[in-house]
Amino acid sequence: AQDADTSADSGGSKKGSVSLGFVNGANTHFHTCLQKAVEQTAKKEDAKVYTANSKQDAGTELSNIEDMISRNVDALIVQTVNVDALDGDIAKAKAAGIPIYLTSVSTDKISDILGAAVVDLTEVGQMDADWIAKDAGSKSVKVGVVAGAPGAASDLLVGGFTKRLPATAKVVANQPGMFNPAKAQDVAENMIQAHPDLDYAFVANEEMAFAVRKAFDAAGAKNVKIVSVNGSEDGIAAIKDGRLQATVSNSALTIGQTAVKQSVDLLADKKVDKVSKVPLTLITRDTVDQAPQYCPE
Amino acid sequence: MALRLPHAGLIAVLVVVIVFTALRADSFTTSQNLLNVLRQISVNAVIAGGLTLLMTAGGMDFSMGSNAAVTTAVAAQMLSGGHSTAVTVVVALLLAAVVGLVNGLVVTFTNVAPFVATLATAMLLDGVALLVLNGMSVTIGDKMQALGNSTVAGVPWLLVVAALVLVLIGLVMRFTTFGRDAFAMGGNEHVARLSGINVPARKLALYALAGALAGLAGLMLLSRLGASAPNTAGLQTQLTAVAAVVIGGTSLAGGRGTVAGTALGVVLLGVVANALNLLQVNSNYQLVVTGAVLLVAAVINGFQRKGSTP
Amino acid sequence: MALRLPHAGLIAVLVVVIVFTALRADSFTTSQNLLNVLRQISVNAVIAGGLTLLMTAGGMDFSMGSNAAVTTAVAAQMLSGGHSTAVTVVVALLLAAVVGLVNGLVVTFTNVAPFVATLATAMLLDGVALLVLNGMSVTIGDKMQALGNSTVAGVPWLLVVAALVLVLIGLVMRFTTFGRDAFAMGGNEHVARLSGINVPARKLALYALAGALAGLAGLMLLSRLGASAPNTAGLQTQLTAVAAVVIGGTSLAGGRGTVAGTALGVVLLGVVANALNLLQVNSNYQLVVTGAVLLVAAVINGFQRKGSTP
Amino acid sequence: MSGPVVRVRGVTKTFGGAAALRDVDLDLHPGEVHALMGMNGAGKSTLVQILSGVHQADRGTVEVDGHAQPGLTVRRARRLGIASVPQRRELAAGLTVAENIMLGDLPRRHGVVTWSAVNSEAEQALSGLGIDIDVRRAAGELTVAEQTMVEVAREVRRGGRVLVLDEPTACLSAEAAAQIRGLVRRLRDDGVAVVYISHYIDEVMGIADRITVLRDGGVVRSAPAAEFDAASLVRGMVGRDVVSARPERPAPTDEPGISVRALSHGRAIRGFSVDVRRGEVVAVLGPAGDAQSSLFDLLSGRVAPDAGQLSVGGVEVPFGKVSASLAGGLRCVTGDRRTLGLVPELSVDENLMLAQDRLERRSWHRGRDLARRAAPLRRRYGVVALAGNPAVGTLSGGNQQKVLLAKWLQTAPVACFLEDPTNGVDIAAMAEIHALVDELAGRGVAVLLASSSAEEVVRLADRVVVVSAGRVVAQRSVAEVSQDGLVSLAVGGGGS
Ligand SMILES: Nc1ncnc2c1ncn2[C@@H]1O[C@H](COP(=O)(O)OP(=O)(O)OP(=O)(O)O)[C@@H](O)[C@H]1O
Ligand SMILES: Nc1ncnc2c1ncn2[C@@H]1O[C@H](COP(=O)(O)OP(=O)(O)OP(=O)(O)O)[C@@H](O)[C@H]1O
Ligand SMILES: [Mg+2]
Ligand SMILES: [Mg+2]
Repeated sequence: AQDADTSADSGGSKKGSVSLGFVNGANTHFHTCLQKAVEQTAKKEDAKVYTANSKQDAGTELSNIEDMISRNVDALIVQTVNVDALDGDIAKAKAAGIPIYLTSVSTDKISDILGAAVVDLTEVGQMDADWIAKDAGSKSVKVGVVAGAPGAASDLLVGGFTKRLPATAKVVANQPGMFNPAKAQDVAENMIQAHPDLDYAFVANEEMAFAVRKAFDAAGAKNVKIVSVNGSEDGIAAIKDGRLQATVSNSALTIGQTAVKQSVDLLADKKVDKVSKVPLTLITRDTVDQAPQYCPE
Repeated sequence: MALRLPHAGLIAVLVVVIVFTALRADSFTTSQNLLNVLRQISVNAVIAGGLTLLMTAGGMDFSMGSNAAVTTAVAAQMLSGGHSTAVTVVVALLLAAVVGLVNGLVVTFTNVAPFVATLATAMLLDGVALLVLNGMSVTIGDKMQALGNSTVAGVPWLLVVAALVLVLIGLVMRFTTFGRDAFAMGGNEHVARLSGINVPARKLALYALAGALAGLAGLMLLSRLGASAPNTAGLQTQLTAVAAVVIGGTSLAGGRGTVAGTALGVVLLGVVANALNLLQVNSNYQLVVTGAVLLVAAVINGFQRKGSTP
Repeated sequence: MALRLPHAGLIAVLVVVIVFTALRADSFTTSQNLLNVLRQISVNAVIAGGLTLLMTAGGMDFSMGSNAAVTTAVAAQMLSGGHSTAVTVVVALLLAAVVGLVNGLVVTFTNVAPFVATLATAMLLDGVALLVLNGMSVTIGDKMQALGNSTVAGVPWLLVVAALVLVLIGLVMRFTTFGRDAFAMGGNEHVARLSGINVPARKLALYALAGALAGLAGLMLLSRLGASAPNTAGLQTQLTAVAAVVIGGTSLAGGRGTVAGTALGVVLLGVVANALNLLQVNSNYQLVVTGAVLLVAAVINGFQRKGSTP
Repeated sequence: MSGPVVRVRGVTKTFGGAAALRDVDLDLHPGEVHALMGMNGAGKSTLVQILSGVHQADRGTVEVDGHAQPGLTVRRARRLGIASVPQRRELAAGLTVAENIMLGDLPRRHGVVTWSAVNSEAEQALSGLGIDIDVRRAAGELTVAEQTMVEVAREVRRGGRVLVLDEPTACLSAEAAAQIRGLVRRLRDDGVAVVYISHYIDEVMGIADRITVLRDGGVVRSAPAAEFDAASLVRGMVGRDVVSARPERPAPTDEPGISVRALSHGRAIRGFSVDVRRGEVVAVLGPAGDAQSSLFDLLSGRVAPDAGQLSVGGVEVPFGKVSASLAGGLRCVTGDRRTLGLVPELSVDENLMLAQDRLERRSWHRGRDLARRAAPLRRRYGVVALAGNPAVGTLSGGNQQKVLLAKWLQTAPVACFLEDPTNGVDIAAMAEIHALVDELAGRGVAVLLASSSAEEVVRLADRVVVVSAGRVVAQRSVAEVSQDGLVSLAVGGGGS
């Protein structure tokens, strides 16, 4: 096992326990839930956890990692701001002899990292597309997309979704909502205006999806079906009362739990897989009871 | 000078954008779409309106967007915690006014430039908003639904509120001593003081008013979204409002400003965003186009001004 | 005035933060951590340094962060496209200087306030950065690795570059006519012109220099991150730099500014961010604390200044 | 005498359609002081601004050494040896006096500014003119008089064959003004062509070799100074005779007006006391500048003094509060109208009514109503604008001064403090303002006057208090002293 005594200045950590650094990417609902999950699971696993937040800035992320290195944690869990900026992070940590565990995404060079809990964003998009394909049957339908902010996460999601749609479903509008509900609402209002005959809308997260629903309802387009991503408590409630029709659950709780447990196990040289795929569940009205818990209490 | 059409640059750019979009996108000129645009800009209009008055008086509040974020968060927590809408609205507006007042106290009784002080409070308030929400989103269900989504005689309530605020501010600036004092203070604070204007009191009132209007904007935003999420409003919102105000011809140094210009600035930004959506412009180009339009409008305005005052 | 320690407020706040953190977190005072802090602030220091000179001359460039974003994007594309590092660096710096020059042209030859013009170009450039990257991230592999991560005699290269830039700007401001002209222009542009200073040429040079320094900052950032992704740098970076500069005592109205103050401002912001991490302050509180520290430093600075000039 | 250095022919300049200069000719000869005279707004400043490249003429030519200079710019004019001290005092506020003097020409070695040389050369420039100002002081702290000195020193140091001085002696003390005139004579004897603008007839008659009189933008007459006498000069400028003689005023009452006791503030004012009865005009005489503007700051309530008491109309008025000073019926008119007097962006009418409306606690503001109330003031104080109700900043300096006086003196004061009330106004307006002060005293207002012009003091004051080193050293009834006596009293007071 890794020698825990090297973490000399991890004040408060019990002798023999593991210290983890968690570098979170932003302050959204998802990130908050993820952090809670990491903290709670670490407590259960008897690991000490330090946290930092990069506030959506790649430079801050690197700084946070440097700060974690200088406090000499045993391993780092990183919810990255940006997949491609990771290389620098990983190289840094590697040079300092501190392994990195990634959440949500992975990297090509698996050997450089401790492990990863991966959400396959392409597949998330595909699952939503599949639901539309099934729901629409052979009808030709019009679909609108409210994407996130420019960047890999949104591109993968939207790419997976649009490429998987059947030929009978046509994407008539695709605009960025910047992961910002207010912006998404404006976009949705304009979209329903330009395409009053819209049948479906794909929205890159649930916070935006609620705002989009409001915009559609206000424009009298109550029967546009909205599919989204997250599976948060509010999202499940919205599925129940019919505001959203489908969502793909990528539970922040599951990701956080997996990340901590696996990190601890891997540090202890237990024989576990380095990369674990976070289970994805399509939630519709019929399957709401199968929805995994999204956020820790 | 009297013959010159004020804000000609802005109006010219606005007309070009409107004509171009109307020709390319049929849906642009539908009354529904125009109402959409107007509803979308309502929140920004209220913030920009308050800022116009404050900046005319030589002040600056860079924290209005963040103040709105705090208000949104607090109101959402109160509503979801079961408080009545009336109580929530009153508490939220009071809180926002107090935040503004604190800004005013700092600016008036210390020697800190308003921009600096309120940039610091903007950061601080962004953090407070996160704390209030505890990093999560909070939904308010059907509450305040009417304000955010209903119409009166076909006009969205939000628009009615925003228009009322702008008209009131315009009247205050034109026809009241309070408004004229703002011009005098912005033009030359020493002279204002020597002329018997109670400058500190006026400043506090102006900052508190800006705060209250930021709070109102926050409530309007909340009623539209039906939820408060982390990073709603904040500095980004503020920058849009500042852009609208300065494009509208209000001086950063104070002493000059009109609500009409601000309204035009707000409308221009709203119309451009709407046009970019309707024209299906690639999202990567949207920022470029918005920036370019702002720049062109500013330059035309600038050339026009060059003629009159050196 | 001569006896008064300049920047006493800033230094006091800085000392308090340092002592407090050192007592509470052992790792703070390790040389590794201190070097980390200094490396982290290097990029910001270069932008803030350029801005100090420009603002002293009465200018403002709100687009430096966005200019850095464009530079980062262009350099990343060039490097990943197989161009040599030398060519890339030259092209990137030239491009950034040209962008700055364009800002300068707008500000000098139209009547647009610098803040307004460069706020618009900031948006525009943020969009351009997205276009250059085509919305994706671009990695540069091992290139420029040395600048971003290596050290010389134990000191990170980034820090060396930043320190050099700041010292040079400080010397220029104190000991060259170029620097003194900046003070004169900021103090009273009319007088500067009457004194035979070629004000337009000076302005263009200053804006181009600010642009080039933004470009340098962009390259430094790229070398640290090893990749350029959408939303790297941009307005957020700019706001941090502006905060550092104004906290350091440079006047928004021009005519007053010191590089030493700016350096202190940059260090304060860096130390506070580092301290908050090491002290394990909840991330929601971090913004609150940062804002509060800025505000306190500004207020203390302000009171101090109140004594000297009314 | 050789040919002219500068030859102006047929210059016309309009601003927004209104002509500020029409078809003006002007010749400047080396070794000659050429005075420009005219009423406020006659076009003097505009003419010299065309010479120094600030404005470009719409029509006409400017020749230097026989070469036409179309599109003359400031930099070009400077290179041609045309130096200019503009009417509006402007220094770069953040810089030191030394740097302001050396600006644009900082001594360097290997491209590095040598600070010791900057200071010593600036010191030389000042001491060469007999000016005693610490060159390390920040320019922002200087009084208007000191600023003028620094600007003159700067231009003189730069040298040049043409030196333009636009109202250099406005609001300078008699001593300082004499210094400036001495300097002008020296430069003239060195062969410099000096353009000298002033509203003081005696001063111009004493110094000018040639006088050009402007009226409404056109040249009325240009001739050697010897061919003018004071009366014809005034007639040329104004178009009629102007008499400003001391009228019979009712004797001052015994009621107390202003009473200042043991006022101390910094170095400028130390244990200063004065009593002015209602209906009396008392002039404070002494080194202008510091003490004078300090008095304004203290009496207006802008700044709290270190010590002292003030009562107005027998009622104690606390220091340090503008509202208290106003409520006590004290009205203070600044000598620095640009920074402390007017809001340049606001209209003439609004500036006129700015204080009055606040005193009356009006809450509503209507343009038409404002114009109706302002109209009689404009008429009474002779405020002339090119058109309508423009921003006050666009008026000529003299007209701005009238707006400033009207703003304060209409508000039925118990007592007032006037700092250089005729600063920069023309001879006709000066007479009008003097008449207004007479009337003010006649109405029983106590007037404390701080003027740098001895002529004005003799014309207006009943009593003179001479201040030196911040305290009162002598008191005289005006009847006892002549104008020259007054000057020597002021200067001599400084020595005792
Ligand atoms: N830039 C300008 N724009 C518009 N009008 C101007 C401008 N400069 C001068 N004027 C007008 O031209 C006229 C002449 O002004 P000028 O300053 O030359 O007068 P002056 O003789 O110097 O007066 P004073 O004795 O008050 O200094 C005035 O009516 C003034 O208002
Ligand atoms: N925008 C403007 N419109 C009309 N007149 C103007 C304008 N700007 C300046 N002027 C006039 O230009 C002339 C020259 O200005 P300058 O600053 O030299 O003198 P001034 O206003 O008399 O200065 P001061 O008030 O300090 O004595 C003045 O008559 C001034 O009123
Ligand atoms: Mg003049
Ligand atoms: Mg004048």
